[in-house]
Order: sequence, then C-alpha cells, then structure tokens
Amino acid sequence: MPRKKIELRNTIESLSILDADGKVDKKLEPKLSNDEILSLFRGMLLARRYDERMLRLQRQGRIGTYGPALGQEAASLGPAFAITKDDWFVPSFREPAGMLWRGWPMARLMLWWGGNEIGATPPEELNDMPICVPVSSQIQYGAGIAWGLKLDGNKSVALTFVGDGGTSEGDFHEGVNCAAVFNLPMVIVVQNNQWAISLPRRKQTASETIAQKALAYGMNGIQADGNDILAMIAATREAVDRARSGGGPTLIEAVTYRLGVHTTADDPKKYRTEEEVEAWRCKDPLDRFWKYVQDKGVLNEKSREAMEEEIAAEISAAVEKSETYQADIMEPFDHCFETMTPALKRQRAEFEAYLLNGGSNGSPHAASSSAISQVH
Amino acid sequence: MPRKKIELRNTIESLSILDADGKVDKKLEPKLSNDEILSLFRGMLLARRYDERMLRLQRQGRIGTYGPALGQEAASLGPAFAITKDDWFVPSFREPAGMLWRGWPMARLMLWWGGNEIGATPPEELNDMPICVPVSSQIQYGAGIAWGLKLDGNKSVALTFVGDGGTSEGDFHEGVNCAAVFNLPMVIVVQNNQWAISLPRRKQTASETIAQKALAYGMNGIQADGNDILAMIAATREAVDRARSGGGPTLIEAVTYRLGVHTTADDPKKYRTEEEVEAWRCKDPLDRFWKYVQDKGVLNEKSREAMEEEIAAEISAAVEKSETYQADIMEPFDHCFETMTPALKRQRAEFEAYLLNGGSNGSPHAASSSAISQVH
Amino acid sequence: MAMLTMAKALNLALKEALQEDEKSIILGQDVGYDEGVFRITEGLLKEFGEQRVVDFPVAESAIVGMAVGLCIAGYRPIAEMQFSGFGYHGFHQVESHVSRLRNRTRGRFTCPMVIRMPYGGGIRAIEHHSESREAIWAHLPGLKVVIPSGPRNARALLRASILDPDPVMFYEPKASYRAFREEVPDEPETMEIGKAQVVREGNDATIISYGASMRPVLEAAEELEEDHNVDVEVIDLLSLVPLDRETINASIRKTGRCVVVHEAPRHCGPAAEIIAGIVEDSMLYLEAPVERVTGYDLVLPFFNNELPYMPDVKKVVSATRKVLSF
Amino acid sequence: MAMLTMAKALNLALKEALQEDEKSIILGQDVGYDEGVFRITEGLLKEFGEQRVVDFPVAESAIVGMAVGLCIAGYRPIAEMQFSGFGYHGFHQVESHVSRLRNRTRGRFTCPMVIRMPYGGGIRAIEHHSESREAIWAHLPGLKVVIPSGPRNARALLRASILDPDPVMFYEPKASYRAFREEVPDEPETMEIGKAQVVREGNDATIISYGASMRPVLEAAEELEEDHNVDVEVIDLLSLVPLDRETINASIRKTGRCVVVHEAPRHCGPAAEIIAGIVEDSMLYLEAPVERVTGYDLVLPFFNNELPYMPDVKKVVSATRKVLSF
Ligand SMILES: Cc1ncc(C[n+]2csc(CCOP(=O)(O)OP(=O)(O)O)c2C)c(N)n1
Ligand SMILES: Cc1ncc(C[n+]2csc(CCOP(=O)(O)OP(=O)(O)O)c2C)c(N)n1
Ligand SMILES: [Mg+2]
Ligand SMILES: [Mg+2]
Repeated sequence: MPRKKIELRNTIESLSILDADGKVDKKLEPKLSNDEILSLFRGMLLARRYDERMLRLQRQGRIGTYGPALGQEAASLGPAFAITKDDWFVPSFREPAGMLWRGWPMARLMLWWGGNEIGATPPEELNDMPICVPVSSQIQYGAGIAWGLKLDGNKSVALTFVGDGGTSEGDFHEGVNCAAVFNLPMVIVVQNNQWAISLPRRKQTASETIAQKALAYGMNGIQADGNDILAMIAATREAVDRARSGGGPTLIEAVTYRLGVHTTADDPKKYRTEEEVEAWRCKDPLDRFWKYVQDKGVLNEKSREAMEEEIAAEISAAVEKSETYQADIMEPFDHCFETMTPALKRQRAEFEAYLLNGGSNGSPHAASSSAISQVH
Repeated sequence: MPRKKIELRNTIESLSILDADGKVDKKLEPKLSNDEILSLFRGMLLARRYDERMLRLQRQGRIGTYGPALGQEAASLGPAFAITKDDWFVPSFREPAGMLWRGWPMARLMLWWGGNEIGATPPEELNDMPICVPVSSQIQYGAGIAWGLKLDGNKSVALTFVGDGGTSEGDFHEGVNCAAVFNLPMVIVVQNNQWAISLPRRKQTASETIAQKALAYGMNGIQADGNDILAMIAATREAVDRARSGGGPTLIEAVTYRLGVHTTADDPKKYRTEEEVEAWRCKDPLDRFWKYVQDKGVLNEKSREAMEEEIAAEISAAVEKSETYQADIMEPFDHCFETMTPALKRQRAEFEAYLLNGGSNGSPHAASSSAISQVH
Repeated sequence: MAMLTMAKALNLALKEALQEDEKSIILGQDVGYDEGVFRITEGLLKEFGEQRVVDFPVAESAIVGMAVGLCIAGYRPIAEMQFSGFGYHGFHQVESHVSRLRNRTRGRFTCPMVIRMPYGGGIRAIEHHSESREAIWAHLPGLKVVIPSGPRNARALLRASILDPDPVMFYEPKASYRAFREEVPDEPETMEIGKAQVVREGNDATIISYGASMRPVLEAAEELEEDHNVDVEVIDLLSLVPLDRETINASIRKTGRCVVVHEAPRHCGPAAEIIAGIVEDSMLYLEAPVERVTGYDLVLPFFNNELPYMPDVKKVVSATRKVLSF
Repeated sequence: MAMLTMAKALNLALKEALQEDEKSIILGQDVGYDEGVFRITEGLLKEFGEQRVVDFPVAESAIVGMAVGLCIAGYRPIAEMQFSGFGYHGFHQVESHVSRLRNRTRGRFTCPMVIRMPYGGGIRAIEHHSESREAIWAHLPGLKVVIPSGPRNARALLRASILDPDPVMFYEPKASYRAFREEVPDEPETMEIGKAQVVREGNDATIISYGASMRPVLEAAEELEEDHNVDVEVIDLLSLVPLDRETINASIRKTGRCVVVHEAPRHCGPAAEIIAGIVEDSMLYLEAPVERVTGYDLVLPFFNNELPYMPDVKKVVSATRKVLSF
C-alpha cells in the first residue's frame, strides 16, 4: 500500500492502582509485607516532615534557598523502594524521599542546602549520585553508569530522575536515545510535576504525555500516577525486571504535582491559581497512602503519633548535626586534582597568607538580603 | 481503567507514489504540468551532473574535500519544489539539488567547497540559508526563522533539512520540540540516507522509523520514500499547507540512501558492503523519475541528450566562473563586526604590514597531502 | 531622574527597547508570567503581551539558536540565560552561529541580539549559580562582552547593546542587582560600548576591574586613601570586548603600577589579557609587576565557603600595597 | 624504535591503553569500523571488539556525559570529539561535571578520562574544522589541557593523560598527524604532564609555543640563526594546564626577550596568560615587550584564505627581530 499507517512496536499505557479516594485495584496491587508498607509510609512521612522543617530553617536563615518536594514523595520513594542497594540511584533535585530511603544521612542533605560540598558527597557505601543542579545533565551520567553496569555484566540498573522541564533539554534526548541504542539497564523516571518553575507542562512540550516520548527512542514507556506509591512501585519493578533481563531502558512518566514553591525564592502566585493547587492537594500521595496503611491495619492514629514523634526527633538530631558541622576552609585546594598543580600550590599559599592576615573566614555574606531573596 | 493504552492524536504513515519500477499510484500522484515535470527532471539531472563534476574537480585538486549527495536528489528537490520563493529554505549539507533549484548560482556552491565565504553568502533575493556544517545546529535557526514568519503573520514556512545522524543531536530535539510548542510554520525533512559517516541508521537510534520521533513532540510526522520525487512533493505540500493554515510543524522522514562517499575523505568500503549499495542503486531516484518522464512523453532519449549537453555547458561555465573568482584577502576584517574594533584595526595594520613584507598570500598550503586526504 | 536599583534600571532599558522597536522580543525561561527569577522583566509581559515577552521551555541551546533565526527573519531578540552557569548549554550555538553569521554570509545576515545572563558569587546561591566565566565568551571572535557595574551604566549599556548591530554577551553582576541605588535619568541614555571609565582619579596606582568587583575595589580605594594615604586611580572596564586599551594605558603611564581584579578564575582569565596589553603598549612605564586579585583556579566553593574565595576589600588593599612597595 | 607519524604514535598509545587496562574504553563518532576519520583508532576495533571501541551516535554531549557515568562506574573512557569545532556541544557537560565531579564529591567520584580532539588549521578543511579554542578549556578549573607537537611526545603524553587520575583535554594538532615521522620507542613511554621542554637552547630570545605552531617556530629559529645570526631558545609547552612557569621563567631570565606563538585568537588567548605569568615572576628581566604571534581576533577564514591568517615562519621571524631590536 502506498500510503499506510506504520504500526509501532511499543504502545504507551497509563497505570494507576491506589486512587485518590484510597480505592485499590486488587489485580494490580503489588505484594508488600506489612513491614514494607510500614517502612514505606515512614519514608513518605519522613520526607514530608523533612521538607517542612527545611522550609522553616530557610525562613530562619539557617540554610540557603531551599527547593522542597512537597507532594512528590511517592514519585521518588516508590522507585527507590523498587531497586536494591546494588542498583544505582541518580537523582535530580526533587528526590529527598528517595535519597533518605537510600540511606543518605539527613544531615548531609541539610548541609547541601547549607552550602557545603559534604552534602554532595555520597557516603562510600551508597551507589548514589548527589543532587544535580544543571537540569537534565544527570541523564547523561545516569546512562553512562548504566553502560558501565552492562559492561560489568552484573545485572544492576541505574535509576535516574528528571523533571518535566528537563525533558526539553538536549541532554535528555541524547542520553535517552543512547541508552536505547546501547540497550542499557536504565530506568528514567520523569517527575512530571506540571510545572518547570513558572512554565506549565503544556507549554513545555506539545505532546499529550511525557511517556510517549519513549516512542521516539523505540523503547518502553509508561505513564504512572506519581502520587500513587503502589503504581510507582509496580511500574518501576516492571521496568527494572526488564532492564535486568536485557530488555533495555524504560521511560516512566510519574504524573504528580509540586504542591509547594519551586524554591523558597519563588512565588507561585505569580503563575498559578490557588484552585489548581487545591485540586491537587486532594490527590496528596501521603494522605492517600495513609488510608491504605490504615485499611491494611498497619498503623492507626495512635501509632502514627508515635512515629511522628520519632521522626521529629530524628530530624532535630540531623539539624543539630548539620549545624555543628565545621567546613575546612582550605579543603577546596585538595579536591581540584588528585595532586595539586604548582599554580594551585602558589594560590593556596596566597590564600593562607590572606587568612593569616585576617581575611574573611566565610561569614557573613556581603550581598544585600533583597538580592538573596530573589535567587533561585 | 487502572491500566490502559493511551491513544495518541497523531499516527505515523508511510508514503510512496512512484515505485522503483516506475509504477505510479494514480490516486496519490500530485498534479504536475509537463513543464513542471520537465524542469523537475532537469533539476535532478543538473544536481547529479554537478555532483559528478565536483567529484572530478576534487580529484584534480581544484576544490577541497567534497561531500556529494548522489542518490539523494529527489529528497531535497521535491521539498524545494513544493515551496515558494517567499518560503525559507534552510539546508544542511546534502541539498545541492534543492539549493540549485532555489536559485543558488552554481559557481557559489563551487566556491563554498573551494574554501570561500562567498559560497556561504546567499544572494540577496533568496530566502535561503547557506550550507550548515555543525550537524543539526541549523534546526534551531530554522525554527527561529519560522517563528519570525509566524510573528510577521505572512503565511510563509521554513523548510529545514537534517540527516538521520542529526536526529541524535540535542539541537534537533530542542528545536523541534520548541517548533511544536510554539506551533511554528516549519517543515523538517530528515534525509535518512541510512548512514552517518560509518554509523548505520539502526545504531543511530533504536526507533523503527525516524518519522515516529514526531510523536515525542505531539506533532505530525510522515515517512516518505525519499527516492520518489512525487512522494516528496506530496508529503511536503501536505505539510506546507498545514503549516500555512496554522497547523504547526511536520517532520518528514525521507527514506533515501547515500550512494557515494560521505565526503571525498571517506572510504565507505570500511563499513558497508557493495551489495547494499547495489541494492539501493536499483532504487535510484533519477532512473525512476526518468521512466516517469518518458511515460509522460515529456522527454525522450534524444531530447535528453540535448538537455545533458546544455547542463554540461552550464556546469563548465560555473566552473570557469568559480575558478576566476578572486577573494579579497583583507575582507575578513570587514565582516567580524559592523564597525571594526580598535583591536581589529590594529591587527589589520599588522596583517597589512605582513603582506607588504612579502607574507603568504594564501597559496599553497603547507600541510602534507596525506593529512589532507584524511580530512572530513 | 529616579533612584533605581540595577534590577530596575535593567528593567527600564528592556521596556524602552520593547517600546521603541516593535521587532524587539524578549525570550528566556520564566521571563514572562514570573517576570524573571530576579524580576528583571517585571511588568513587561503585562505591557507587551505573550508575543513580545516569551516564556521558553528549559532548552538553552534553542533559546540561543532560535534567537539566531529570529535575527535572520529581521527581529532583534534579547535572550536571557537564567544564570550564566547554564549559558554553556548554548555555547556551541554561540560559537557556531551567533559569533560567525555576519562573517560567514559577508554581512547578508547578522545577529543584532543580546544574551543577558546574571553572573557572579556572593549571594548564597546553590552550585552552578555563582560562577564568572566571561573570559570564555571574550575569547570568541565576533562577540562583544559587556559588564555593567551600577544601575546607571547598566541601563545605558543594555540599551547600547540592544541597539548594537552585533551580538553582545551581557553579563549582569547579580550580587549588585539590588545592592544599591543610583540616579538614573528618565530619558533614554546610552553609553558607547568599548569605552572604560576612570571612576576615580589617582596617581599612585591603577586598579582595573569591572562588574561586581567594582564594589570591593572602590571600597578598597577609599581605605587605601584613608588608612594608607595612597591615591589610586580606578578604572571600570564596562566591556571586555572591545577592551579599552587606550584608557588603561593612559592610566598606567601615569601611575606605573597596577592591580587587576575579577571574580573569574585566574588562569587565562581577563586579567591576563589586560596585563598582556599593558606589556605590549606600556611596559617601560611599569614600575612593578601587575598583581592579579582574582578567583583562584578552582570551582567556587559551595556558598558556605565562597566568600573568602572571592576578591574582597582586604585582598585588593594588600595587592595594591604590594605593587606600591615593590 | 620505529619511525612513526603522530597519527601512528597516537594509535600506539591507545592500543597500549586498551591492552594494559581492561577498564579503558574508546568512544566517539566513527572510531570503530571506520577507524576514525583520521585513522587514529586504526585496527583497534578489530583487536579489542565493539565493547571496548564504541561507535557513537552523533551526540557530543552524550559522549562526554556518558563518559562521566563510565568513570563513576569505574571505567576509564577515552573519548574522541571528531573535531575540536564540535567539542563545544559537550562544553556544558565538561564545565558542569567533568571538571567538577572530584571537587563536588570530595573525591568520592573522579573523572579519569581523556577527551581527544583534533584542532588547528592549515589542512584545507571546511568551516568549523580548523579552529583553535584550547583557551576556553584552559580557563575551566579542574581540567588539564595537553597539546603534543610531534609523534614521540604525542604518544608519551597521551599515555600519561590516560593514566592521569584527572580529566585531560587532549588537543591534537591535526596538521601534524602525518606531516613528519620521529623515532618512537617500542616500550611504553610516558612524560610528566605539566613539564615544558626546551627544544632548542639559545641566548638572544625565547620563543614559546606548542602544538602545530612548533613547526613554523622551529623553522623560524633556524632561519634566524642562519640569516640573522640570532640564537633563540625555543620552548614547547606541551600543556597549558598545568603551565610550566618555571621553565618559562628560567628562559626569560636568561634571554630577556620573548615571543609567544599560537593559532588561537589573541584576545584572552593562552599567550596572554603566559605573558601575565612572566610579568609576575620575571618582569625585571624583560628587556622588550613580549610579542604575540597568534591568530587574529577573527574566525579563521575559509580555507582558501586561511594560511595568511595563521602564524608562519615569516611572522615568527619578524616578531623575534622586533623584540631583539627593541
Ligand atoms: C540547564 C539548566 N537550565 C536552567 C536551570 C534553572 N532551573 C532550575 S529548576 C528549573 C525548572 C526545572 O523544571 P523541571 O525539570 O520540571 O523540574 P522541577 O523543578 O519542576 O522539579 C530551571 C529552569 C537549571 N538548573 N539548569
Ligand atoms: C556537531 C557535529 N558533530 C560532528 C560532525 C562531523 N560530521 C559531519 S557529517 C557527520 C554525519 C552526519 O550524519 P547525517 O546527519 O546522517 O548526515 P549525512 O552525512 O548522512 O548526510 C558527522 C558526524 C559535525 N559536522 N557536526
Ligand atoms: Mg517540573
Ligand atoms: Mg545520514
């Protein structure tokens, strides 16, 4: 036939298991033990309370600009839960839930937002990358890690996150295309939280879904309810199993919503309505899972209270730990190269002389606070 | 339904009208007058003979490295035919057929390959861009031109070319995505000639077709037989009509083949078989259209002979014109900025003194010829 | 005359451009409804609409590359990179097309565009939001590189950059956006691009700087006068390309001593070019080696440690005293 | 010992790397079946297979970015940009990750990778295939920038770069790939990165250069001796980062006169840094301003006009005579 429809290998599906009212699709429900359900709930709650505390710390001037992930807890925790320690976790910057689950010391995350490289230093035992700031650039090293894993032949996968805005970057395209070409064990979760700072999803790309972008790469893609931790677990498990068995990468669109500010420097009232936010608040992943947890009899109001207290104490301890951290002001010279170059040795000596001579030791900042409050 | 297939707005079709045996699908055949058929054939023949002559000139050392488009004549001529003078023609580097059709003086194209900026200077009356070297970077200015046309409200379109290899670049993704978001009057023709230097199409991307990449951007896409000038005309007309009426951009995959070398510095024997090339030679767009032209009674062997002679003379005249061109050695200083900076004035004086002092006037090159023969 | 911050002054220049030339168009991430993450485009979407002030997807290469196309189509784009730390994503488009289009087409097509980007440290921002890499653009032939230091010159230079027939990389010292106010005339004002300003006259030494570093430099100049009875001349370059060697050399020939100050890393940084130019033109007048007070050849530390790694008053004072005591 | 071209010498170093370290991996466009557009990777796919020598899609940012990931996973990638003129497409990945990963993670992750790219003019190549922009990398903290000039040092330096625990931008002077042969030892040989070589001793003036420009420089040195009885010292830098200021200064203190030669544009180019360093360390020894023989601040013309725009023997000779007659 001279003009005919081309049938594609892959189709794009949408997946939802636990809906906003707490109703569960029994057929699709992933099998979880009560312990697992408990710890998943704790993980979500911990991330939520962490975010809330960080917002307060920012207002008190105790950390810098902060970018919360309020409302997106399920979208990073579900996937993190669905992989093993041996797998790699490659975050963007909206995955505190996943990072804490993986074992990042909370104090380190706090130190990142407090302006310390130690916060970007993954503990030795974690196969984790730190927060990544240049949007979508992490896709590339995510793909590169997956490549390494494939070369190693060790069946691990690289779970990599990016935002809806990030899908417009060239880096997204190049990395995902290459992951498909090389058939890499990579799972890409796009946290489609409907906004990229002030740009709504529909102005970011004209495609109906983000998931269908997988078709451009001839790979698997699925749209999952990102506020439904069960759907996120199921979608990721499916993708991870496929990747482990040589089936290549998968693109998972997690449909979610950024309930809070982009960062504390942002004022969402400029670009979105309170009604829109309210509508999404009803789909809060934590509330939804809380119903599920209660239905399963894993927790009740009272035992949750205890959990809340425990979490509050954990967070306070992390705050204290982070606030007693003392950065070594000379350290940057040690980490530019393995061996300091002559130029750096000279500059280090110059810097040392400056400090000895009473130079600034880092506090307090000179810039006006009005400038600070406008920074992303 | 908690797990369901997502139906997409767009589907991808394939289109072929004039097949390799010269059979025509009458239903789809675009209406062309005999004059149009004649000039289209002349355009294809001219491009073919131009390429052949350029290859000879290169072997004789009269131009630099040359990148022929042998076998891809229909894929750029068809689209060029389907737009008007007011529309913009934004080539990559495999569109001599389209460029000559648009009205580029052949001598200028020769001068481009002879190493002169005049060859990159579109004549004042053409809405054309010159040859673009950084793969896919032209997609961006193509989209920007389309944006300007839309702002002007003047119904023109920007026809932009790229190769199959070019679709892997971040620039392709960013430009096409933005064209779709802004609903720009742009037609993107991907000349899928199966190879990007030595990389075969299947290692460039894992998608079954290039056309389906349109789905990632929520826009129209079609796969056309790029060796079938009728299909290329029909596909482009459809896309152009849609763009003019506000329907946004279209991605056209022209399935074609590079019958010759990537450039004269390339040795395709290193990476592809003679059988493969032979198989595609049977699909030669010129031979195929020649049958059509004869069937239509527009030309016969004899009148074609006359045309061949006329073309040979035209090309010889262009060679002569290009070889008598004298570049102004001082000119580069005039075209860096509208007004020369003090630094450049100073450097210009320095350069003048050097020339007066007997400095090189440009000939001959010092590099060893063995180095030259290895350059892409 | 109104007392404006640099943020407001830049906003004024943008507004004037949109008013005066219907072909001018602003594009960038969050420049429309959000009015820019630093509010530099405040009120512009409201006044000029979505066609003229365009919120762009997160795609820097396309911002630059499509701006090239807009230029070809006869428009005058004013593009914003949200932070200079993300301008690199468009580097290849700048190198391949923005800086070359005029030359390649022998003037048939040109790029009368401005690429604005906030740069520099000192505002407690997260990684990638504090660097100074102006030298990489200054090295590319075909670009102008303009860097204002205060509200008044920011407005006048942005206006001049927009009117310029060639592409201008416009680096905005974000730490100065709201740090102080200056009188800015109500009437449109331009400054010639490529002319440095002697912002303080003196005879003992010349301090050359630009952008955000002008503040510690001027403070240092006062401290030097008050505490050390040293009378320094201060030059605000205002642009790195063209570089005003005439003004620099006139001053060096007077003072014979020089300190160059910038936040950018030292190696192959702007100070090196300034020193090379001084050597070429005025070596015999130099009475001491030129001192460089610059960023070290390190990535600027995360913000908790960044301040000591930046030029400050103390460093400028001691470098100046060093060139004086040579 | 064998007499090899630089192309063959580089090929040898790559082969050694693949043989000695199973974690080494070569990636780039057309490096496999095509054996590289300059045949630098000749025979490697055949010997080491598709897993070790990887033909990559046309996506420079991914070549760089995925190489970062390979490093994190414990591999040692040797990436090729087909031409330095397309390396810009990966600039943001280099700036954001390659050059910073060690610092950001306090050494938990590092980037022991090499990015090779052919650079420079003079081979009648089309647009974008002839530039010299090494300065933009040299300005980024965290990168080493190595540029060999002949077969023997090319092999030894590439080997050293591959073994280096930090990222190296390895600029290959393509005009020298097959221009001449040198004895190259059969046994693996390395050179310390960051050490310049005095390739000709002399007392009257110092000519500093690197890469492709070494050829006209050495020819000029001979001409100066024969025709003008001038005895110049010639320094081959071999790397821009680290820059061997010790060797430079020792020579300047001896000769008092200096010419710096490179193809890169002048403004903010490598010569500026070299001159600034000389001023800082040895100003009082300078008996004449340092001359720069460099590319002009223009895009290199298309090849028909490029030669006069590049440094050549005549320019080096006349600049040297100028510093001598000052
Ligand atoms: C390359 C790059 N460009 C711009 C920015 C500034 N920026 C930070 S977050 C952001 C929006 C990202 O949107 P999205 O990917 O949807 O992630 P979200 O913030 O919604 O989680 C932008 C533009 C950046 N960090 N990196
Ligand atoms: C950004 C960039 N990277 C690399 C190159 C070198 N190069 C020239 S053509 C080519 C292959 C392009 O393949 P394709 O897009 O399929 O076009 P074709 O040559 O097949 O027409 C490459 C890699 C380039 N010109 N630009
Ligand atoms: Mg988002
Ligand atoms: Mg191709």
